Amino acid sequence: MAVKNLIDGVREAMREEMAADPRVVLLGEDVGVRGGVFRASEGLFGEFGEGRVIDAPLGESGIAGVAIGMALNGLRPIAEMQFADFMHPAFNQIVSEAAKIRYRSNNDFHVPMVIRAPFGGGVHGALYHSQSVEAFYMHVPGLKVVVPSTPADAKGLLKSAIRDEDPVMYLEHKRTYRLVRGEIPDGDFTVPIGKARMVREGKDVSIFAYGLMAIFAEQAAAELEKEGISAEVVDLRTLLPLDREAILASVAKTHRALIVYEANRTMGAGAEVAALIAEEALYELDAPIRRLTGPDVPAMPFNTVQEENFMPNPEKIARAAREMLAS
Amino acid sequence: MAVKNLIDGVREAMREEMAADPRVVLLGEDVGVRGGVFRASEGLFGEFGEGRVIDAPLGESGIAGVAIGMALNGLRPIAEMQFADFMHPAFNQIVSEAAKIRYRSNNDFHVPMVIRAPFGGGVHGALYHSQSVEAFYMHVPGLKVVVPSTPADAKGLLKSAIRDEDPVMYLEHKRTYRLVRGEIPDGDFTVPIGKARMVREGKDVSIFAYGLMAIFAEQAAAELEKEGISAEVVDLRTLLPLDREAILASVAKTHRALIVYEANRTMGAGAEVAALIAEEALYELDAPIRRLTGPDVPAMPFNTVQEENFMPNPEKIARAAREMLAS
Amino acid sequence: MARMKARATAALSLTPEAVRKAYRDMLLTRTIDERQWVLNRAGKAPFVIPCRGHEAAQVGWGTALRPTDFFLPYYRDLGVAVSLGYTARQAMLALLGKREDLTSGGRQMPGHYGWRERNIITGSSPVGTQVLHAVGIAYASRLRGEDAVAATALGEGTTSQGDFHEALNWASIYKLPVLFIVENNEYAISSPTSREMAVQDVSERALGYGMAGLTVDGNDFFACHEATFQAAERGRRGEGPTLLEFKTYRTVPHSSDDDDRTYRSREEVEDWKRKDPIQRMQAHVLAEGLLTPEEDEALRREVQQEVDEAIGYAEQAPFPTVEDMYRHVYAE
Amino acid sequence: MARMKARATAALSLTPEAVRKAYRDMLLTRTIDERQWVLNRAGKAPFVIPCRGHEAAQVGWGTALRPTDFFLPYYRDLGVAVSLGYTARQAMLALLGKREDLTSGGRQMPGHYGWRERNIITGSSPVGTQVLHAVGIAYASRLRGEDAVAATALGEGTTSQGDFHEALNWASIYKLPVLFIVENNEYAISSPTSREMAVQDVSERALGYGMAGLTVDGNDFFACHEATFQAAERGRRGEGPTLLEFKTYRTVPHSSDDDDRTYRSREEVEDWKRKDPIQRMQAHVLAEGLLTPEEDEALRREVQQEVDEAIGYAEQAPFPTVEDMYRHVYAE
Ligand SMILES: Cc1ncc(C[n+]2csc(CCOP(=O)(O)OP(=O)(O)O)c2C)c(N)n1
Ligand SMILES: Cc1ncc(C[n+]2csc(CCOP(=O)(O)OP(=O)(O)O)c2C)c(N)n1
Ligand SMILES: [Mg+2]
Ligand SMILES: [Mg+2]
Repeated sequence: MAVKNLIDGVREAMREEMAADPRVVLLGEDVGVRGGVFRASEGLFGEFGEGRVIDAPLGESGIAGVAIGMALNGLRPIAEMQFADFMHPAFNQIVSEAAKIRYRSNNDFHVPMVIRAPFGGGVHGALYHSQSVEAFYMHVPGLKVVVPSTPADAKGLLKSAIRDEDPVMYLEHKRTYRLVRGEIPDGDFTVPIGKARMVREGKDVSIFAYGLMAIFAEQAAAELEKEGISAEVVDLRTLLPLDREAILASVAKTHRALIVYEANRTMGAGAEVAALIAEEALYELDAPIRRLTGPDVPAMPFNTVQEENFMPNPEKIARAAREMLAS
Repeated sequence: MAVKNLIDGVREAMREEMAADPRVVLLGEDVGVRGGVFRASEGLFGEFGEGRVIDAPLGESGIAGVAIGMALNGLRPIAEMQFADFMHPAFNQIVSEAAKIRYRSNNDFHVPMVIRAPFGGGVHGALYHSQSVEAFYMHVPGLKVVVPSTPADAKGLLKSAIRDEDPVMYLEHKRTYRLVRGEIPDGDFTVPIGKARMVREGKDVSIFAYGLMAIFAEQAAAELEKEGISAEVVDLRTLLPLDREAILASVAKTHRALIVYEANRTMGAGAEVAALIAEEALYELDAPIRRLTGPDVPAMPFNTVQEENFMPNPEKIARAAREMLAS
Repeated sequence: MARMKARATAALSLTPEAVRKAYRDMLLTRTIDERQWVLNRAGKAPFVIPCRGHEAAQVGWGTALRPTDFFLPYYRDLGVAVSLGYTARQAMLALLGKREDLTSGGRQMPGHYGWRERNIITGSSPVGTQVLHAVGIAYASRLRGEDAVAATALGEGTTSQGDFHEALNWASIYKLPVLFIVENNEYAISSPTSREMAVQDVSERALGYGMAGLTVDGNDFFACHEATFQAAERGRRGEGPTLLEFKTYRTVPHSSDDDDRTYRSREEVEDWKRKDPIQRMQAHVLAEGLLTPEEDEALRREVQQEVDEAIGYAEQAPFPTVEDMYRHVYAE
Repeated sequence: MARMKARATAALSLTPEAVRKAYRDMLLTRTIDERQWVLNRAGKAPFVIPCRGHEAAQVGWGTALRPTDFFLPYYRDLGVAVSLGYTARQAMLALLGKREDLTSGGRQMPGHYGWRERNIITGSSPVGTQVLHAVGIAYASRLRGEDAVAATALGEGTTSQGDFHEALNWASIYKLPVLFIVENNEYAISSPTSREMAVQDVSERALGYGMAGLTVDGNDFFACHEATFQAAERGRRGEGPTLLEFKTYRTVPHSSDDDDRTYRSREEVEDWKRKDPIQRMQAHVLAEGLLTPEEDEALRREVQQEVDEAIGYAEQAPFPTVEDMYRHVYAE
């Protein structure tokens, strides 16, 4: 077991799966000789050749559509979108095609593919290199949506995604790539899609988060502990399907739900989490549900002042938890 | 005042606004000589000519992108998407461009445009002519999302949308086009964007709905009344921004919230309504929030049996309300 | 690469048996199509997307490839499906949304083909998406060292979509064996070709991709068959993709919901009806002695009976169940 | 329409004053660019998108149009902005995300131009979207009977996007006065032109649209200027859009986050550095006696000072406020 970066988990999962299964291919802009603009695929071009590590022409609909075709004909493509913000041109291929092919063909066809994309802010990426796009895809049955927050999960979840028989949106918070370090177990292992991760048990308030926000929530919980507040942190990890049992069990224990996400507030992932709790565990609640989120402005500004203000962070999370307990 | 179809309200709004303001143009597939596949623009080509009623080449990204350019240069385009299902290729132009132009230019530019699209099922349209897409756009600050459910609202809201200085997604439930009839006031009038419509006051349960579902909710309420149940029906009408005051006021009155939508359940519009209530009016609730929705399957099947089962209807709504009161 | 124009006169490779089968496929396609329309007008079928006029083009390309090749037809391609073994019964089951419909179990609108066993790839309604799938399919086959070709069809209006461009670009950069077959029927619903492109022929679009492009008489079965065959051979030899344009016409409205009198003259439609591809094929088989007039008559009766039987069967067939609706969202 | 190749030798219409101004614009562009890079390496600027090597192309097309025309540059087009009056101070304010940044109030990454007063239309990062906006803009002007041209620029890699196709198709169908200006620098980040298209020249892409296409030496200011001017005149005369390809090279990495040694040789880069457009322009102004060597020296010092001053100003300038972040989502 060695301590590694989150992006190492991504790279190792791809390398091992490609080595183990000749059907696995990677395609995207600059994934070949360049090894990806974040270097997620560094070394793969040399190892597996240009037939399997494919520098795509600049067009996301093309990348998604070609990947679907590959998946329909026996391959297991990993399609990289250079930034989640640039996935929007592929929306039709993902929503109309990848998500619906099994259903519309009554199980005659299916599309085992992964779409990987770096999302999220805090890197001076401004409006178009900071977006969180997970919410759009959570409304699309037929897809799965996964967000890792530790190096081990990055690797284990990506392996599960590659082996999955259905299309998986695998979203990597770009700020976590080299910020989040941790041990990755040696050898082959997977982390199941659909199961939340109990980051830390607590009894006063449940904090639900994912990606970078799960890391921040953990930091906030450590801070809160010093003040005598016991916060439970649940890393959702899979956003579609949500781990309903884990969410409801935690609320039944703490009776308070704080949901943290960086995306625009309205109709962000936490709206569904809140709705789920309000439907299934209303009588468990000792306080109103609270969402701590990015604001409802079109996207994250470039300048430091506003970018910092846009992002939730450990201090804001701790403050929100305190307020929930005080009320 | 004359009794008309909902689609007449759409057509009249376009005709009157085009007659009053030379900046208003209509573009889309088959909107010209054909008058639109639903005949929403019948007669406009003859009246305003091919310069202002523009048969676009077959491509939704093109239609949206060209409309944005027109709006940037002094026109007020109405871009018709033939079916909401076919708007997905325009997702990038709508989300990255239309929604963000004012913000990213710090108010130097803005895009007064309307995107009109027929959505919803119940017409044997199958997977790709039945989709509800409103939820995707509710997560996009910079846009407004409007859904009329009466002929008068169709006209008044569309006029407001055309006169709005920002991009408005104007979604027309295609089943309501000729099903829903009602009086349209004579002369020029508008209905404000952002305000819900109180369809019917009640005290036992609030039913929040929009589009065809608002019509069905009204029918359910009439049925419930016979049983002595007083249901309040609120037609949300604008989904972005939601009319928070109207929603919270209604919950404060009835203490029960039933949210009805036809879209896929997870992350549908009602998730945000539920989250709002759970955050702002939790202590008002006498029963868990309930959502009555389309199922989480990729889209509506063609065959009669499954299509009927997919759609919420007045009976299902009444049953859900009864259950909420019984519990 | 210069644009080529060609009009093959006959496909030397076709046996008399193959020509008779193609003629029968065209007849069956036409008969199904006509009867579906009647069922719609009788209120029994909610929606029909006809192929009338396209039969030569469709059966032409559907019969020119190998079972190991891949077929990505579009919603109008009943003739392609029929040429690959799709029966009248199946067409009628799909029309009525019945459980036994092999393309989708009654989930999709009629005309949305898909049949894994025959390498017919499932299609959707948003136009043009399948064109990219064909590219990925061809890539996968080549990666495995197989010589399969991926053939996809679309209307000329659909060439305006961004996906069309991205697909042709990919296929030409990677020199993949993809056939892009445009059934040019002069209209995209109401939109004439002049509102979809500023070139005369769709095949000119090939030029910007360094790709071979060919315009073919789409009402001539032999020309369509031969052009497809040759383009597939080029693809197999590693010479890259081809853009094939089959010029034809749909002699009926776009769909059962359309009224084509709003956008085109009756004279124009009548003109094209006189160029009917089936009459032309009939004249050929009779002139070449491939069928006697009596055999032709018998064949037509046989086809009619097949369609009658199919309608009866489909009308009796059960709908899918409510429980079925929840299945196959993900692997089970 | 046949593809044309042209290399204009000089724009007869340019006055000595105009040439001197263009030379100064190019120098200023280069100097801003170099200093931004230095600021980035010093840790003072989070992100730089350079234009080095593109100055002739950019100032060439930026100066060839009228103030009433519309400009839709892309992120690399500092030279276009400078030629339209964008100052070093503005560039540095944007670089550091300061409130006074006129393009976005510090909201966008540097290089995202937009200036209503000068008809520079706000741009975004997703490549190719602006190409469609240009079409709509040209349509609107023509509908009002105005003779404005809309000129938009993009990289050669961006021609692979679906939006590029849809835009060229629209513009050619409606014969709109749009100039599609491709600054072909041989790479889309790491992707060489051969991985973006199967044709030699981007201008060949015009053929599929029945559009005029022209390949120009993008390091020759005069050729770029003249080609743009002529294409704009064609557009104004109602002869439709033009696809212009300016062949050039970026002599530095794609952005401050890129490492171009992973995908191209140092020899190739050095070769292109020898074709530097600014040295070429300098040689011209000296040879033609438009400036003496002393005047040239003085001009360079002046430009350096301007950039020094700009950096000092921008560093002192305030950031936007937190409250500002919530503004301008909708009309207020
Ligand atoms: C993305 C998308 N936009 C719009 C439609 C609606 N639509 C269905 S068929 C059609 C016209 C297609 O014309 P063409 O490609 O020429 O094929 P044809 O129907 O003439 O065979 C349109 C606009 C659609 N199905 N998909
Ligand atoms: C839609 C989209 N996809 C991907 C990117 C990431 N990206 C930024 S620049 C670039 C390469 C563009 O190359 P080209 O068009 O040749 O322009 P150049 O940068 O060479 O001037 C890419 C892939 C993007 N900005 N937008
Ligand atoms: Mg057509
Ligand atoms: Mg380039």
